[in-house]
Amino acid sequence: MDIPYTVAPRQDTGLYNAKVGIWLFLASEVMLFGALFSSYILLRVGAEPGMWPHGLLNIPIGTFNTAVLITSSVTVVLSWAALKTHNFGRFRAIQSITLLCALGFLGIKTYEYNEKFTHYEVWFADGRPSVTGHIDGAGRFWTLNTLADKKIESITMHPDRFHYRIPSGEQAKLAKSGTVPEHPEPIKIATSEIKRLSAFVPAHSTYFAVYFTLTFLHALHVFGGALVIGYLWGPGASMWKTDPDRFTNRIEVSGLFWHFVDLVWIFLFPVLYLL
Amino acid sequence: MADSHDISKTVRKYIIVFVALLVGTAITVGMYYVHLPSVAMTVMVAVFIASVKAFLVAGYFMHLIDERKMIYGILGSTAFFFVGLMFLTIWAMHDFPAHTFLGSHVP
Amino acid sequence: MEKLLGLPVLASKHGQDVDSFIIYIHWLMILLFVGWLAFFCWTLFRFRRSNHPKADYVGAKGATSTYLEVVVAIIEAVLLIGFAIPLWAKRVDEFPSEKEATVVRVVAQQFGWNFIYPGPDGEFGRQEFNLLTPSNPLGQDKNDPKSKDDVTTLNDMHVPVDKPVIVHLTSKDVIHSFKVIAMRTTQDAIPGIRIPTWFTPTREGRYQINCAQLCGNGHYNMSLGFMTVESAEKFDTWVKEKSKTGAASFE
Amino acid sequence: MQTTTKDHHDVHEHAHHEQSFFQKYVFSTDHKIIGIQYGVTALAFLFMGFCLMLMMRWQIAYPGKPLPLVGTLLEKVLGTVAAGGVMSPDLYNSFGAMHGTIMVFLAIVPLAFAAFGNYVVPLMIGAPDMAFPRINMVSYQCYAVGGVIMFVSFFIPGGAAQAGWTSYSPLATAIPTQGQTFWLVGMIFLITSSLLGAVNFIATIIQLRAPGMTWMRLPFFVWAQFVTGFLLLLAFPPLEAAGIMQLMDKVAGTSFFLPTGLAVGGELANVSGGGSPLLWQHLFWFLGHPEVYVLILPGMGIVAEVLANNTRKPLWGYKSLVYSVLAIGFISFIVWAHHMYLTGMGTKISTFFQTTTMIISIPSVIILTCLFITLWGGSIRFNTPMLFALAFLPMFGIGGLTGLPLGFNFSDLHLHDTYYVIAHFHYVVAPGTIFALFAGIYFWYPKMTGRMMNEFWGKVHFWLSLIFMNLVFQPMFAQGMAGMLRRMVDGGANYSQVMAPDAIGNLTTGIMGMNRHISWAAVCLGLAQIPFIINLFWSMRNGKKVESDNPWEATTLDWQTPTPPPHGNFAAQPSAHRGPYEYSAPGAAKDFSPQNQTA
Ligand code: HEA
Ligand code: HEA
Ligand code: CUA
Ligand SMILES: [Cu+2]
Repeated sequence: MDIPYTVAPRQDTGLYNAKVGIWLFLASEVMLFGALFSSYILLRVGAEPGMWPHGLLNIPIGTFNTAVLITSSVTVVLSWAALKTHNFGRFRAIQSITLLCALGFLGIKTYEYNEKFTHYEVWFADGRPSVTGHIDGAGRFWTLNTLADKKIESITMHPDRFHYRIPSGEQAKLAKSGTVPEHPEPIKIATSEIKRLSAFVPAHSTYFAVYFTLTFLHALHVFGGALVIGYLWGPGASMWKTDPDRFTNRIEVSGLFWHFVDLVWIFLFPVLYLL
Repeated sequence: MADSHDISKTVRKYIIVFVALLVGTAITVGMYYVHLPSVAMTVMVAVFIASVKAFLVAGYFMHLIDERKMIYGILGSTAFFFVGLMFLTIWAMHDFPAHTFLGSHVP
Repeated sequence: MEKLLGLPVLASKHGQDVDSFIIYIHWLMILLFVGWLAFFCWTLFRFRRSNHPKADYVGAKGATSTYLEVVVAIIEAVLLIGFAIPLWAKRVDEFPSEKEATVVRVVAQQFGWNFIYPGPDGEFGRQEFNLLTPSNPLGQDKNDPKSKDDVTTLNDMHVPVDKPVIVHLTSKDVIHSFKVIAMRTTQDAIPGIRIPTWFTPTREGRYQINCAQLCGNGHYNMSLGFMTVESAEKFDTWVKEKSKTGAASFE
Repeated sequence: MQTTTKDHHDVHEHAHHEQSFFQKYVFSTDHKIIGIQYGVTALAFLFMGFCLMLMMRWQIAYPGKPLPLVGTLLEKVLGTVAAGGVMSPDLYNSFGAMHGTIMVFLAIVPLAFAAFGNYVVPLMIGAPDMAFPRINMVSYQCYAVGGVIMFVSFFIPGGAAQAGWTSYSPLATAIPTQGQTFWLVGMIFLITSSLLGAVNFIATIIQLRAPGMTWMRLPFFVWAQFVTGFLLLLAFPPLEAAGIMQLMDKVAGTSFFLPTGLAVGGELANVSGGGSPLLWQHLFWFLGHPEVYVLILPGMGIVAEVLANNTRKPLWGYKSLVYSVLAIGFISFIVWAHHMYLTGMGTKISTFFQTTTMIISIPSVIILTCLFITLWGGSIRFNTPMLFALAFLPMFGIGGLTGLPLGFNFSDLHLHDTYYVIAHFHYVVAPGTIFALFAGIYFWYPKMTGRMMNEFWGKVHFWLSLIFMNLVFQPMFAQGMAGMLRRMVDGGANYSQVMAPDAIGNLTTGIMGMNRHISWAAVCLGLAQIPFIINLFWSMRNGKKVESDNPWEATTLDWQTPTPPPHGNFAAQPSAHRGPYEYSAPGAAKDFSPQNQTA
């Protein structure tokens, strides 16, 4: 006996096997990202008032990346539609855009990550307000230990215009009023004054912990999805000749996964970048 | 479904959804720059728009609009458990014995 | 029944409720278990193959089992609504007023118990864990005048008898759990959050404080903490004595 | 490549290739082989979990004394943590955590859900295989990798995880060794395995039911597996999320579960803070509670099958059973915080969780009641599988009933984290689930091998197991009631009257003495498994050959196949014409009417 309903839908459920499978898998994914989301909400609500970092991510780039992902989502569904009209060439063409978008998304994400790794915050031993900005000559991931290891006695910091303590509305007002210079004077900080030094890495704060964990997990999903779509676009496409219906189903199923990944981003973007 | 006329119609639908998604993104980002009066409102609008976008993706790209009962059942129970997880956890973290102090700054 | 269950010595007021409640539930359990077991054995005996070679397709008739299930549900509901919920509410909502109680702050750490008493002024000094250093293990704000007479001890807790004790419980490092068996009290000590619990000791003597939550390789050994329940006079002298030495060490 | 085709009853069978040993037994996609792979691996882990526990029990009974027989070996292999052959607290904590982890995630779940599920479910529903055979194989491989990681972690510097199977933060991250990292990575593999398995089972049951196999004609075991699949599918991901976060805390220095102002070892920890230790507990128990039903539901399913078969009558209240198991599935997602009653709970939230906990005990009562009443009017055969299945009932009864005092916040106050809890859940998982699994092994063994296991030694195994199980776990109730705490390296000696004679309420010498009795009973319990192990291997070659494909004269489809079932399972697509338990139907010629029998 062969396994039934691999291609044609079963009468009473109206579904073929892989479709049931992928939706079940997506249900578990909902719980995975849902748990992380819940954790985010909880940690955020429980944070000390005013201390939750915001406005530290690059919004134009994030917006662009959102558009890239949305585009890939529509191309996936269009490529499936192309197969439905038995137009294999069109499928290949459209799906290659999807793949480019996936690569683009990952590339941009890498760039964004890298930007964060050299952006620093300094907390002072005497308890005065911390400062964020860039440090002259600093590489990635420096901490107080790095300074000690390198025997650096003081650092020069180019502070950001506003610290994230200041609410974004306030920042806008201050910016308009012109009292705060666009590029504040660099400040020199002795290593002995520093209580803690951290780049915008996961260890920086629960905010960045959440940001990196969620976006990295999402990026892994993008990567996985791209692998599957790439396989079906390249070597896996030979199935179109032997079993076109099954191949179309595969495209549909991989597309469902891809849309889900897109859907997660639709929530991640405003929550992490804008709120 | 395989009917090519139908398909060209759905393709048009996909394009419309695509544009709607881009517009939604633009609104969300725009909202960030105009600064709504209160944080709560910002959150609400942002989550609302995200939900609409999610509905569009799930409904049209993922064909949930005309999917089978079985799938609705699976997703419905998932939604139930997800809400349970989130709601109950948050509730539990806000209901402690009287005179409990949260945070490391204690008077 | 207490004997049968082997409940340990009791030395607190609300503990009586705990014990009775445990006993009620065990009555229910024993009743159910013995009833079912008797039925079970009888059925096995009666319907063994040699005695009953041809099975009956329909089996048991009637709705007895439904009634039984309903009865179980009702008893559980009574235990829940009549006892468990109000009793717990009393534990966590109706604290005795701090004026009429002995208030102690307890800070657990690997592997011991720190106690802070407000001292003669009856008020605690400010505490903040970010101030914690090896020489200030409890993060007390030494500039706060109220901390001057605060009494701190390690593993040595004293409380007067027949007066409510309120314990504000937290931890410096990992999760511990403050348990005094004879007081029928248990409460986790969780870092980053301070939770109160209370009991009224009714019997003088020395009680060992158990750490009831796995807290590392010294968990079993976190047993040096003792609680001494003594007369009010003795307790007052103890606090005064301690407060003097405590204040001295602040200079 | 040579192909062979077999012809059975003129039906063209699926052509399959001659396979190498590796293809056939290691990289197999056949659900039966995968089921057996799971079964063998899980039994090995069951044995390992048992060995860990025996060493712990020695330490509890004779604190500080070198382990007999294995002490020197341990010292050689593990180094200073077992210096002088004595178990150090670190080692005890490792063994405790790993006993829990191995038993739950590597032994019982793979055996009950994956092994029996894989072997039996497709047969029962009349399917040729699982819906996604290749995913099935990957699922097993993930399980194996997870198991290897867990196993290897014993031998890294510092040893395996030490924070209990519950891995509460901040302890889990505060312990400086890397055991916890291994645990977390291992768990991620095990979770992946379970998720893939769950997707596969659910899809199989939804899609591959034979014609006529309507939902209400499914054997109860299949229902139990179906619900279990959903529990795994939806409860595991939050633990995966939590595991990822704890892993970040451990390796990337984040503070998901670390609050501000944390000071380990007297110095402020160098972390950002801002996290919440309770969040871990919520996410863990969100899985943790459904997980305990994952441990029990397949067992209940097996017991139901065996009972119906050996009473020779239908299950009583099939519909109630099905609805109850569905209800358990649903409600089990909203009771988790009853494991956290003493973390500090306000009235409202405590009321909610106490209420749901009491509600969920009702369907369990209904299930047990139905199974009991099934016996009434039967013609009961007392063979080995039946004995184990029968013993399951009161044993689960004890375990379940003792869940009630734990389920109320006010009584849990006294019982939390004592041996009462240990006794409660071991009664459900050890003489409960393990007995059900033994029943299953004795029951389906002839289907898998074509030979019966020895009845006499089976009965010896049963009686000895029953007696010693109770001797092990019954005294623990008394110990717990007296206030003896779990996870104590010295078995509570520090809180005994010996250590502090003047302290009121400390453990008496009587209570302490039980430690030794329990430990020796556990040794005997282990010895009682020898007849089983020998029987298992011996019967493979020497057992009595079955005379037909259906030696128990059962009705479900798993018995209507050739023995052992070939690749593809059925010679022709079977279809179901009746309910699953048509035993002793009035007017039928025999006392059983198989589901696929037409008239
Ligand atoms: C298979 C596993 C399993 C099962 C089925 C259950 C079932 C139940 N459990 Fe248990 N439980 C565990 C495994 C399980 N548990 C584990 C592993 C832990 C500890 C985890 C840890 O901390 O490490 C635990 C801990 C635990 C706690 C936390 C205790 C503490 O830490 O302080 C609580 C509290 O509510 C609880 C309650 C219950 C309840 C109310 C049920 C109910 O579902 C039970 C319902 C059943 C019945 C009510 C029985 C009905 C039977 C009859 C009426 C007939 C009886 C008569 C005869 C048979 C003759 N359990
Ligand atoms: C499914 C789960 C499961 C099972 C089956 C068991 C089985 C047993 N457990 Fe365990 N246990 C746990 C889950 C389980 N346990 C958990 C979760 C904890 C808490 C851990 C923590 O604190 O974090 C715990 C803790 C725990 C403790 C408390 C430790 C402490 O708190 O310090 C003790 C103490 O006695 C104990 C004892 C036993 C005993 C005697 C058995 C016996 O019943 C064992 C019976 C098994 C056998 C007799 C093996 C038979 C072997 C075979 C049949 C092999 C055949 C092999 C081949 C053919 C290859 N367990
Ligand atoms: Cu402290 Cu256990
Ligand atoms: Cu539970």
